[in-house]
Amino acid sequence: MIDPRTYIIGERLREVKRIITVASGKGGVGKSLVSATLSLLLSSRGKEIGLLDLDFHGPSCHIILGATDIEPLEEYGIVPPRLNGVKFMTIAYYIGDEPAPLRGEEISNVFIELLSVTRWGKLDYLIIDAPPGIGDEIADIVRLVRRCEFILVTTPSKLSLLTVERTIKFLKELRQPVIGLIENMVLRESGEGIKLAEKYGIKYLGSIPYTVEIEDAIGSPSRILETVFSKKLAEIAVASGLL
Amino acid sequence: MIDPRTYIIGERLREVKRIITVASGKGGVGKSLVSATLSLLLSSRGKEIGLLDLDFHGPSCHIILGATDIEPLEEYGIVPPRLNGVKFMTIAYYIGDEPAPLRGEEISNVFIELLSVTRWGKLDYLIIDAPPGIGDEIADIVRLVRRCEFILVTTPSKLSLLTVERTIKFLKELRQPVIGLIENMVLRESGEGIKLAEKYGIKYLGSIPYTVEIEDAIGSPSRILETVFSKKLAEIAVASGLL
Amino acid sequence: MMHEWALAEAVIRAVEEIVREKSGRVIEVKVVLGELQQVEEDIFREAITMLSRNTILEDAKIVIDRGEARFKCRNCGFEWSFSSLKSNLGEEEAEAIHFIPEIIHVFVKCPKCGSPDYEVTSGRGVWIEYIKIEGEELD
Amino acid sequence: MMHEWALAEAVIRAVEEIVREKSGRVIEVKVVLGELQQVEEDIFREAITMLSRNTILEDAKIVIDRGEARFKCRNCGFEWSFSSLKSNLGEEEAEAIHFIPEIIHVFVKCPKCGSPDYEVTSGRGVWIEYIKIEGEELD
Ligand SMILES: Nc1ncnc2c1ncn2[C@@H]1O[C@H](COP(=O)(O)OP(=O)(O)O)[C@@H](O)[C@H]1O
Ligand SMILES: Nc1ncnc2c1ncn2[C@@H]1O[C@H](COP(=O)(O)OP(=O)(O)O)[C@@H](O)[C@H]1O
Ligand SMILES: [Mg+2]
Ligand SMILES: [Mg+2]
Ligand SMILES: [Mg+2]
Ligand SMILES: [Mg+2]
Ligand code: NI
Ligand code: NI
Ligand SMILES: [Zn+2]
Ligand SMILES: [Zn+2]
Repeated sequence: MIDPRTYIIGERLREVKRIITVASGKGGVGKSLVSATLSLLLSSRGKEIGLLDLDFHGPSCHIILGATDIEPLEEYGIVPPRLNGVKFMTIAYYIGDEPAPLRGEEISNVFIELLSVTRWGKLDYLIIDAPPGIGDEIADIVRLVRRCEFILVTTPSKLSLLTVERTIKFLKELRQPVIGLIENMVLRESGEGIKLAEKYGIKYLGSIPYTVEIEDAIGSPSRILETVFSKKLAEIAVASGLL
Repeated sequence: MIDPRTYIIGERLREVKRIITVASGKGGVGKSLVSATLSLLLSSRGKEIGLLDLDFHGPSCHIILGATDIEPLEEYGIVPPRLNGVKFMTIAYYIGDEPAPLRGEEISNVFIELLSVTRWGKLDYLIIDAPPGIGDEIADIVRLVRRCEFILVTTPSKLSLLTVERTIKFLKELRQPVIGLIENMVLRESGEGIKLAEKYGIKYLGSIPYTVEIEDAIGSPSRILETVFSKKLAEIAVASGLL
Repeated sequence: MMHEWALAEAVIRAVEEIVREKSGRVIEVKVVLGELQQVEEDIFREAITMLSRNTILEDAKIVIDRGEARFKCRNCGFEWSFSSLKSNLGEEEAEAIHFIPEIIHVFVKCPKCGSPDYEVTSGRGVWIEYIKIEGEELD
Repeated sequence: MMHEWALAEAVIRAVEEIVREKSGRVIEVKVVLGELQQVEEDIFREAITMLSRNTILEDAKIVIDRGEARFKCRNCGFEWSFSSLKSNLGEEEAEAIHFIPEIIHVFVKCPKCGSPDYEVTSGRGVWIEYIKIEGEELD
């Protein structure tokens, strides 16, 4: 028995210049907010962007972007709809508000299915919003996409830093390129994020302050782009060479 | 081929009066901080407590509790060491600071192995700190432990509430008892947590304020017990009938 | 439902890659369409035929078979088949499963115990059962 | 390493549960000790013997076999065996794997490509291969 799907993934991503996965290992550090906002930012500066939400248990990008009333087009595959210019793909189109209680292998299968039928077309960047975890979550992205670069997100908390450190070690073992580390939800600068980046020879991309007003902006791309969160992320995009 | 391990799990948990899983679906909402602090609190009030950290990708309870220099005893199985009175079991004893890049089925296997060889002895409560996710993460606990009760944790953010809502639906499908919902990291009362609890006929156990000083208390059980976080959680333990 | 083309394209690409280092001509390919994904056989066959032109599959015989979809509950052990519940699925639901077969877990629970924690033991998606090339069979 | 007792206890409990509804006497049980977990056969056998007293396994023959541990890389497809790398494991590492075989992923990488993303295809832990009761064989 041969699974034909993995053979077509390279072709589906052929016109995508760079593939960037926003990962952490730790949950709740702002991966989704960074992924969605970065997509909006890059798109607003003229880049052609795709955004793929890979958190099947807790998809969030559609909430952040306020994606209602859009759905993918079926045309020799699946064509992701555009939202504020961003070509956006999520499992939420198919599951709505219901839980998708998928197990490890099933999650891999959904990921393969999405990669093999989604027609992204020409993109400057495909941004992948990773779920928490460092097993299937990251190993599958590495194994199936094959040419990912990673942006890592942490908070200044020990609990986050120590998990992100495990993720960094894991990515090193897998010999994956890391663009750099973002320290998010910073209340006071502690220097811990910088230390972690230095320890592993990774670029420290900058810190984003804890931004109370972000909660009210969720669901509205235009308001998100006006937050301090977005302004700091724009500087980080420049520091990372993405803009 | 018959896997003998699952047959002994009931016996291993025979003298455990109640098994309480702290879950969410969402990451970074404070599951680990709630699990560890609740264990300390209940233990300090005279209850016999076990704490099992099930987040194999990002184990956190050993950091919160400052567990260094302890390791399990091998005695007709594995006897968890005590920390401030709490019998504490974690994969961190075995992996240290290294990443454990386990896939779905492997995670199930580690969980089964731990359940089948750990000798908890007599406990009033076994507290299980669940990882983020609503697939294997929760399904395995339900399938293997068979008599769990759940405490759910959310933050006031839409992104958390909507994921926790999926988890509630999933637990209802699995017909699992839910003790109630804790709203954590509250900056201003919004009423959203209460609304979610009411919508699903779940008890709202109370809210815990965003507590800046918690970060410096991490690693020191005695300092954790002095925080507002811990004081509010003690009230919640009473409201839940655990104290 | 035209994403059948994307699946057909995957099959052709897979055969091309797999036989790349072989010298023989491709004689026959057997593809199984898992019942769960409800792939439309006519469209799929048409797509395969069109897309095979000027490829090494041009003259190959394409055998298409249906694979029964079956499930087994991890909670109570009950086993059942897709055909026993097909009629209960709404159009939107069937469409979602057509794109991502695992979505079945969202809409269908174990008929015996109600659990969503069950395994799809067979008939999930599209598979190549074998590729016959001159003097050899790959599977 | 005395947690062999806990594993032996699991085997006995499993056999008891499985044959509960059968009427025949248990004649023979075959247990496979997966190489990866490095279960000490002497201690395990002693535990089984002691724990069998006054159970339905009291007079049963216990056959104990070793199962070879093998691995397959998900990245490059390379396959290898545990015996080829055993000597490279430190004592602490071997002990961790003894308790939780999956911990191997932390210490051992694919010998060909260095990836930690590989599968333990056989020889993980302790398995019951069959239970022979009068007139029947269960597996
Ligand atoms: N800089 C920030 N300031 C304030 N809140 C933030 C910030 N970054 C993220 N958040 C909030 O933190 C929570 C977790 O963010 P999310 O993007 O869902 O994380 P993840 O995807 O890593 O789980 C969300 O409620 C989000 O709105
Ligand atoms: N009430 C609170 N106030 C301030 N910080 C908190 C609070 N609860 C949790 N945190 C912090 O939030 C982060 C996530 O908590 P954690 O317990 O690791 O969540 P989870 O286990 O759900 O991933 C940690 O850095 C923790 O210290
Ligand atoms: Mg997210
Ligand atoms: Mg945690
Ligand atoms: Mg539709
Ligand atoms: Mg030791
Ligand atoms: Ni279709
Ligand atoms: Ni031992
Ligand atoms: Zn069932
Ligand atoms: Zn390899």
